[in-house]
Amino acid sequence: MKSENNFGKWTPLDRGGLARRVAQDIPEGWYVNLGVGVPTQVADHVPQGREVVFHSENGILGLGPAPMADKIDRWLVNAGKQYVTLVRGGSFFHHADSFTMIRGRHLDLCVLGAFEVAQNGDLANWSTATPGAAPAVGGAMDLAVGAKRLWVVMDHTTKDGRPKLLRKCTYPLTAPACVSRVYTSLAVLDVVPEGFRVVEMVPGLSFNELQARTEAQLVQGDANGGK
Amino acid sequence: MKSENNFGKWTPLDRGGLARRVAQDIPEGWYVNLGVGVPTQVADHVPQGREVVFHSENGILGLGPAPMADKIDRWLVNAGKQYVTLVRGGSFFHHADSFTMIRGRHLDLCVLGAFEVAQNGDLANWSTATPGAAPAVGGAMDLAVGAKRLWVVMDHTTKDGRPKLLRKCTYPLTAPACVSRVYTSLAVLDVVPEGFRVVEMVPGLSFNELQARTEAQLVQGDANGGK
Amino acid sequence: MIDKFVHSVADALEGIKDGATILVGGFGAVGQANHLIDGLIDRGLRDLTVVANNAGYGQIGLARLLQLRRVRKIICSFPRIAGSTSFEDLYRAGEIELEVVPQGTLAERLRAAGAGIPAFFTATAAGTDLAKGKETREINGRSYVLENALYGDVALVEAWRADRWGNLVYRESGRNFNPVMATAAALTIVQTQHLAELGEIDPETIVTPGIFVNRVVHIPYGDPML
Amino acid sequence: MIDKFVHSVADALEGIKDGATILVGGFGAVGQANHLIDGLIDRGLRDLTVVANNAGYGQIGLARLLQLRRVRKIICSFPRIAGSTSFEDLYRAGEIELEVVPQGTLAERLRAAGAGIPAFFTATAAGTDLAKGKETREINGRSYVLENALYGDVALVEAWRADRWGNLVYRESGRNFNPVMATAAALTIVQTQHLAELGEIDPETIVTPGIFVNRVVHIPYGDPML
Repeated sequence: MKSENNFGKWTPLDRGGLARRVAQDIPEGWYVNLGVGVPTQVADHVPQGREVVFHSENGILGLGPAPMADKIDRWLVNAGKQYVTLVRGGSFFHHADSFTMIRGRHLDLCVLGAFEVAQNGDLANWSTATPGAAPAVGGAMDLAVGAKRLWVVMDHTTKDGRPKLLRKCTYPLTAPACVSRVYTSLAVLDVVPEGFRVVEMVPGLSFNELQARTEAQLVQGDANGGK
Repeated sequence: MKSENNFGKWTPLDRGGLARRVAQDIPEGWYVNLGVGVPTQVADHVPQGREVVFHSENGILGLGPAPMADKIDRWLVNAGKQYVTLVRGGSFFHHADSFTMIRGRHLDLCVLGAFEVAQNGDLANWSTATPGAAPAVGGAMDLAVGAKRLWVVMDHTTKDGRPKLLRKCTYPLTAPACVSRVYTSLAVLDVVPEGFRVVEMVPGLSFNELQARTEAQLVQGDANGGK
Repeated sequence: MIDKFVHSVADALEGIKDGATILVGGFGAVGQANHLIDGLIDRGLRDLTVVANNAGYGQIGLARLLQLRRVRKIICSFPRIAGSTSFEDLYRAGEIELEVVPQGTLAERLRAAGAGIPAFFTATAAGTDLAKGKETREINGRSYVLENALYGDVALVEAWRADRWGNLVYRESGRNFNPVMATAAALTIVQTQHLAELGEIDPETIVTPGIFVNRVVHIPYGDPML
Repeated sequence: MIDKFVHSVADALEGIKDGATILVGGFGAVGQANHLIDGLIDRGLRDLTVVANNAGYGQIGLARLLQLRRVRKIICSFPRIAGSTSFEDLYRAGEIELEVVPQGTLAERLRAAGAGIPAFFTATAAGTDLAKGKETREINGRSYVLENALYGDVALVEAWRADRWGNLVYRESGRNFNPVMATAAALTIVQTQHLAELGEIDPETIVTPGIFVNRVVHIPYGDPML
């Protein structure tokens, strides 16, 4: 989908494109936990032959792709309760051991979706604080504080155009100062002391256009025009 | 060995006799950890056909008797580093899981040796505070606080005749108020609020003779003459 | 002879009382002892506190227990119910109490109960709404929350195979909370798909040694259907 | 391709520095990675802090490392050495520092380090000399001691079988502290008796998943000889 604006034409990444972009940056040998939604799709885009080991909160290392419909194993689901497979070298363990891996900083990376990310790395992805709705946190808070690196994947703005990269989160926090990198439909940004450093933008998009869609302070990065 | 005294003749239990006496009181189905020395011998005296499951700190449930010399498995030692066997139904696990069983009150019984036991149940069995000697505690403190019941097996007095059942321990404590029952070479005694209640004495021994060899306060129990 | 097998779900649940705290294993629909949960319903138990990762699925097991208003309070990480509005309805009507606990903290609080650790510090939830009212402490420059052990009166566990000593193995992602909960309750009750002779399960591969298990009932129900 | 196998003990120990804290698995003579310990000696390392249940046996491995005065401090539950006076001699001469930790607290402090728990309460040692100087707290009427996580720079682990991802199984009582220490160090190094192809070890029976392992060296030495 092409988006128009006052300065030119550019194409935001769709969900598959976003997942593919993240997958590129995961090196061989990393142990990675993927949140539900777009993060889960990242596994499908790791280049063939690159060994990355995927972890699931419910006691699995070595998650493989979804099975064919006639090969479903009803005892094998991921944290999103979808049917999955186990790769050669995978293992099963119980929940306390699974969160030992998470909380004990053994995962190289966790990739999560988010409602909001603040420029100090604060993450809000578990509650919109809707009155009357039951809160539900799952493993998000453990993953946010536990993984060696936390990357967020999300649209750059909400569906109605409000920024999701903020000076300060408005929703309840999942964890303070935990995000190291954000992949949005428009850009790749690192959390640095000055704000979000722009590592990469979709072709045709300018720094100023990106800033216009971002409440947080952006700083220009080396990879995209230098400072 | 018969011991003489001013009132009559009686025979203290030897090590084997003590181990046999303790074994009688362990019901089927209990999970039991045995300390080094006489406690270890208790396992050999459980009546045939009575299933008692023995635990070892180094990650074993279902310890069996010592192997024949030509059947030794060098990978299978107990907490005293002696070669043992594993019974049908036994299992192996790591040290943190092993002490989950201990600390988490899953053992029905622990049987330990002791230097001293005080009448409030204080146990001293890990250190004689000898100047210059390196302290060594092993699993004693964990066992003392963790097992559902702690029984002590020991001679009634030291080799030079000093009492080991005291009003207050003189050696460093293993744990306060942890012992529930003591099996000595002369008697079986329960820890009760008033002192040690005498449950049983070796034949021919009188309550007064026992008290004469005991610093702690004894109280007569139902099983041996009543109050 | 030690024999922890009982002949029926009713025998397995003997002695459980109204008001009990029940730990229920399972993650999603996998590894949840639904027959034992149905047994709680048949036993007429009320006023229960349930500890589980989720608040049930569909119209069976835990979801049904909730619908029948047998649960006073649920402690879980993710209470949403797929294909059923029973939890949300009760919650909005103020008819059920909810304690939301991060999934890893839930697992660790249960593990702590089993391991004789009354309380521990964790970074999880520090600086968030879920730490409100809890003791916090800075350790080596990082903020931690003090969490308490979570004990059960009863644990309902689903195993793949069990022997008469209560030694258990699980199947794939059916393991999840089951071995942890087995350690954390005063009375641990197992429904197992398969039976094993004593000694048949390799001692190196036993996941839950029998010391943690009180009763086992054989329920060869097949695969989870949700 | 992930391949954690290295070709020699020297390669396995690459990068370890003087002053490091080394976690050494094993209980008695069983399950202790003696070839890796010998490698520490060959590497000339000094000023080490060693965490192990015992202070070594006979004249090999850990006992020899001590005799050669490479160890500044030992943290263990039971430092006595059978058939060797090296530890006692050093201790009496004030040439080694000793921290005695109850065996279960040692295991739990290591487990805490691996699990991201900086500190926990335990009843073990409460009211004894080993609690002196430590924070204590009454919880539900019982006295507890606050214990800190015990982290290693390096863990030396002995396994029975390993694959190229570092998935491990152990043999009988050789398991002991090894799986716990594997989780608690920044660099976990394994000596294994046997090799397995990836996928050859049943995923239900893996004790240490490869995530905890950095390097594996194949040392088919046979049975422990003490």
